[in-house]
Amino acid sequence: MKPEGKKRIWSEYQKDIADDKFYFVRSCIRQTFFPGSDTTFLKILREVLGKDVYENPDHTTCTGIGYHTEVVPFPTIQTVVARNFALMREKGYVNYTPSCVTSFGIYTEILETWHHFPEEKEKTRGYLKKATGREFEEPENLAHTSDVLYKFRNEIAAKAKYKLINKHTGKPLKVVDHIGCHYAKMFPSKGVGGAEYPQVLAGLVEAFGGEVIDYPERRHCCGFGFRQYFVQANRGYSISASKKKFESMEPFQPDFIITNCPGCNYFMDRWQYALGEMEGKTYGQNGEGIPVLTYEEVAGLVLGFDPWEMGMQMHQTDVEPLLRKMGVEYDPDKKYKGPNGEDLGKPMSPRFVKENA
Amino acid sequence: MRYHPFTLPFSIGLGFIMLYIIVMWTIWIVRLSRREQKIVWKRLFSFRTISAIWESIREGLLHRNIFKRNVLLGYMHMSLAFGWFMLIVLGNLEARLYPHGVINPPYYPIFFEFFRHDLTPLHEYEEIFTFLMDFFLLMVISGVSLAFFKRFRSRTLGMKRTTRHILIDRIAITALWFIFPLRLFAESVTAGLYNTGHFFTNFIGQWVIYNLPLDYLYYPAWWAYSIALGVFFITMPFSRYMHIPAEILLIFLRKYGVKEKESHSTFTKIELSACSRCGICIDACQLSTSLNISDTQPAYFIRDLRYSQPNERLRETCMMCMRCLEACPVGIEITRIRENERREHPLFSASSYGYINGYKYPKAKVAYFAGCMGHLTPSVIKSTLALFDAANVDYTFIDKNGSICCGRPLQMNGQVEAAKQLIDKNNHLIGESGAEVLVTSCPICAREFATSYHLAIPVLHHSQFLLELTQQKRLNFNQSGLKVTYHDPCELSRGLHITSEPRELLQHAVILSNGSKETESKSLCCGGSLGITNISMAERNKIATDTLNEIVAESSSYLATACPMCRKTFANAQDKIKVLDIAEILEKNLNFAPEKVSEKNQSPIKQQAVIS
Amino acid sequence: MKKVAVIGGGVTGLEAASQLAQMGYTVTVFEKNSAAGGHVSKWDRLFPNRRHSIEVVNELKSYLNGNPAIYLSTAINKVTKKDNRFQLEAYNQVFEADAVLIATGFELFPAERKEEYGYGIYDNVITSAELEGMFKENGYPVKRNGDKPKRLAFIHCVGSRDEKVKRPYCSKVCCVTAVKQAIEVKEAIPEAEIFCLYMDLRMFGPGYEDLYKEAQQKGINFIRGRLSEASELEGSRVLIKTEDTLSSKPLKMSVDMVVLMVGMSPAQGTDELIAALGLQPNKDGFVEITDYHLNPVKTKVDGVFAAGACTGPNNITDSINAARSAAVEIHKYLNNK
Amino acid sequence: MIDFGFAPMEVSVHNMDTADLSLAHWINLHDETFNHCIACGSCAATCTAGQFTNFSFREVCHAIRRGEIKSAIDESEKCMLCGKCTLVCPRNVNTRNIIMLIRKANLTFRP
Repeated sequence: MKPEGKKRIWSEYQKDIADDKFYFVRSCIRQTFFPGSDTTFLKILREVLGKDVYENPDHTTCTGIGYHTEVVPFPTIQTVVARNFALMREKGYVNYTPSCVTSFGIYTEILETWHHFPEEKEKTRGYLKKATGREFEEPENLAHTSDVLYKFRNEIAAKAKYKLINKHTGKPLKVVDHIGCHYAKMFPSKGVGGAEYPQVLAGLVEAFGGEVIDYPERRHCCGFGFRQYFVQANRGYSISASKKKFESMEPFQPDFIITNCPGCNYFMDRWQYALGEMEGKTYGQNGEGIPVLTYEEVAGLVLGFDPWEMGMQMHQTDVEPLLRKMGVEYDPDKKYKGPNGEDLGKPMSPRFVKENA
Repeated sequence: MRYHPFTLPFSIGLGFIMLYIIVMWTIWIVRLSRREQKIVWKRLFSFRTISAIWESIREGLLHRNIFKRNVLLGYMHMSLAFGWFMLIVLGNLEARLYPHGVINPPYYPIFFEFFRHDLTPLHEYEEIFTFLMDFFLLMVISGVSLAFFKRFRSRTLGMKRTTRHILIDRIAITALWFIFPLRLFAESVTAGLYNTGHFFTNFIGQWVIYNLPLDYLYYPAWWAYSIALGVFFITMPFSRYMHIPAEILLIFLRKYGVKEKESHSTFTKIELSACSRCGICIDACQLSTSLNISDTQPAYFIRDLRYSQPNERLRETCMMCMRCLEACPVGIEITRIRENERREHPLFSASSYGYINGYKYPKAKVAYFAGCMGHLTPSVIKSTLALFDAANVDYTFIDKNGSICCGRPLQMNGQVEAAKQLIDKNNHLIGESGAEVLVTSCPICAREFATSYHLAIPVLHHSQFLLELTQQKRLNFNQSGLKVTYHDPCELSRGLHITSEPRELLQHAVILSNGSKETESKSLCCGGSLGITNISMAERNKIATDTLNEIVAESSSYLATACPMCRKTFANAQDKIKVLDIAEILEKNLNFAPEKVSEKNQSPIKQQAVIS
Repeated sequence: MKKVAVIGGGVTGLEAASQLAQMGYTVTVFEKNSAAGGHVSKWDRLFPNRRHSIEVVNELKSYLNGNPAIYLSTAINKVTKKDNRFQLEAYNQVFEADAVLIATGFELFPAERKEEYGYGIYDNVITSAELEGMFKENGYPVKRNGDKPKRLAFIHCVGSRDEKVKRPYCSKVCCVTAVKQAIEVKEAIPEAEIFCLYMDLRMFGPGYEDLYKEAQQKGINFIRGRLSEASELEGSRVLIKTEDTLSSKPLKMSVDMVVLMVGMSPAQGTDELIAALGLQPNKDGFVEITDYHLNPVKTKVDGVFAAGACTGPNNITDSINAARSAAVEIHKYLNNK
Repeated sequence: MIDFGFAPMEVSVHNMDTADLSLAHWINLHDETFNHCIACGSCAATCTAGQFTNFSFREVCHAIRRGEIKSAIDESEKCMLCGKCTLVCPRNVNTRNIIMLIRKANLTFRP
């Protein structure tokens, strides 16, 4: 690997990311599966970096999953997106910051469509007016929440309590960065570092002292294709895709996986369990799984946030091996305790993927 | 004196070989199948026996077939076989002229010159006998000299290549070559001492008496002669010379109708032993003449099969063109044996072709079958059908929508179980089509249909059918005056013995001119052979061009052939001469008689083909 | 004595200059690099007979004996036409000529533009031109760590027949070059396993198809399919993925070295050079010729001719032919003036 | 093991790193024309067996080059050995010989 080559490519794919006044938009599935990540994002931006982040309770889904499964027609999704844009302008914000990669892809696609086919935008204007009476303007800046953390990676690193370094060996942790397909594969120029060698998470990992490993299937989909996962008969395709990735990364012995996409995070986390139960196969070290973290969780850990407060016990693939490697101070007993110390109940353990080995 | 110890080596050898022959003949005859034994007994006292005796003399002693090939080579074989035979016969007669009477020990006539010198003949013909004995000895010696000469200059005897022999053959042949010079020497020494010889032995004896110490050589010479005979007899059963007794049995059995079956049999064992490895098959083989592959011919293949197992290369490196079969002076069914040997190595299972089950041929009266190769030469099909149309034949092109292979290629390669599936299917489908006659322009198919199928209808090559139509005046041709060389396809000429029909047919339209004697049953293979897989296309092309160079007369405008594969092979190999099928040439020169055309116009119903 | 200016000192420029000088014109060759010979001088051996390219270059250079004269390291910035006379500007100098031959040749496709192939990023992804350099230097290819590669893949059509990188045309020479190089690698490293990933094998010239068959005989494997992406494995091996289109199935394999058969791109600066004359590039970016059949060296502007790879991908034979053709056309033009 | 009602699929990719090319090498050793194929498909187009079934000599050879030995050997049995392909092959690939070699491989190479 020639680092200078990668840097040259990265230099060609840098994008404008706003530095304050973010209009935050949630991901449908992540706030359910990893709600702590959204909270962590807000906490980092507001409390650590002192930024203004506005979250509007009236905003809705982008309907991306419905759109990609051909349930929602294109005029409909354009109108829904236009409504969300309108809500932002109504609150006086111009920097649209979705936390979902599929949404980010949808917004990018629709903005590009409007750019090339202004008549679509005009039609949408009419639909929105008719449906809600609202007017909308395009955001001035569209950045995914991982873009925002990427932008502030050095500020975060400067305040870090921990580094992505193995406490026992002193070597950088080996990290697999997985970028959601819809982040840059459709519009490479809209992603930090482009589509082939994305920098958005690699930049974070390197800023935090870790080492990104480049494994053959790094560009491969996590397996969550909507049409694959949502139809049970097709789920074999879904898990095959994940398996292909795990098999490809396994020889590199990654310490954890970082993703910037809610679906990827969920699938790479849960499918390790499913593959373990189906085939008895685990991909991490010592029979463990490979922990799969969101970028906010990684940033939060680095900043010294409490893992359980960030909801990291919600991962099906246990994160404790990573916490120990990083030397994070945490209380194992609080793992399944609520904020007020109440018992949340411990989930059943997987039979094959070892926990807390 | 009627005994001397030097006769022992000979006597032991003779005893051994006689016993061996009796035992082997008995074993072979006993092991023939019950049916074969039955026909042998039935036909034993018939003209066939006389015919077999004559053939034994003709081929076993006089070697007529070899004479036909090359006079000098024929003489060489004849002088050895017939000369020796005469020495034995005359020696026996001569010995009986002397006082010891009619009953002699077996060695006595052989070494008679040794025993004779102190005897007085009882007969006035002594002079003639001694002359004859010298004469035939001279004949044999001349044969031995030729055989020796042949080792170095085989071309003089019409053989480009001779067989490379194995050790046991070398020992036997050396013994054989020594027998007669030693006999000559022993008899000459005796003649020198006792003047018992005639023009030859006396002459040499006189020379010897002045140059060599005869007294010392007298006994050693007779010992050496006897030992040479003994060695020859002992080695005979294990060497090529087993062919002498085996060939005699073979000739008789063949006359009685015993032949090769679909797998190796006792008869095969006799045939294998009857091969003298004379090597005539090597020159007959185009793999040798064109490609320098000179170690897989029957002489070697049969040898290996007799002693053990021929290897894969030996088994497979043969075009199955049957030229060796045609050339073999012993008439061994070489190609059949090779095919049977290939059958021992099945590579395809008996369930390979399930996919043809749903296929059907259309209803037909005269069924025309182009075959696989025919489909590669559409112009042949077109011309053939145009001729059928012109003759108002009510035909159906039954494999217009695709042939099922006739099975011959598989069969030639020993894949008999696989071939059977195709044969059964085709057999059934042709029967189902209701055809009254099956015409094909492919000799490969024709041979397979005629020999491996059990069709209740006549199978004709298109040359036969077209000739018949011409003879019935249903086809007329203009004589173009063009000169054409006709090439006999292997499967048609040697396989089906169809050589005159194509010629007769062609002569209606062109003038035939052949540039070679290698024609009809001796015709050269085009090299396209389906019987071989392990030669390259470049090698096939070499065979094709060599064949064309040999057979095409300079004046010829076209090469005519009667096989789509030959046609394609020749055409692919060169650009010099245009290659056409008989049907194509005929169609070019078709003459529509005016009355014929009007008849056709009047009656739209086509006439039914009448085929005897 | 009429003057002809030849812009470009590669095979086309040198050959045309030599022919024109023999016809009695005063010829000046302008070469922007410090040595004449163009791309060919960087090559080790040439298809189809694997002649050393230095022979060709030296022969062409030997013509430079005063007339034609050559200015090295002299890039012409602008050409203008005034009353049938041309003025060529280079730095601070101005040259005059009665006719101009554009022979600016081509540039190799910048392989890093196919990002997914990892050129410039992975250790052992190189271009065909770099492989020639290795042949020149060592006689065999070397990995970045100095070892000989044991398994190589040649990727055809890199920057050719690819609308994604705006090179929709065929560069003509890469197929046969790949086959030639594959044979050379096999001869240098007999145990090497070599794969050529091709779209079509365009073996149009004399002896090219023979070279292809020779490669097949030497056991070089041909896989029909375009490289989709390359990834680096441990040990700086490269995993390549393609579709094996002959069996309609994806195919992957790891190799020690990937050689990208970079195509011919229009030379940078030629557009600007000819713009002042009112000439435009054709749709592929090469100098536009007015008559591709009957006069393949003539441009829209009288007195301006173009030959060789500046008009589109060419092999050496094509370039030499075009150069001679240009010499004849220039002669006709100058005599009829 | 839990049955979730779905499972990872068989990988449908030619992996040239693990492909068993022993048969390809063996055939090439016995008949170098095996390598001369340019995948034009003349053989399959003219094939007598190919009229009735999807047998393709080109595909059989290709499968061998990709290490799919078993399917290639199984498929080769559909050949009728008629020899049309040998006559049409523009690269003079000795097709029948290769079929015979594959059939022989059935006895020794079959995994």
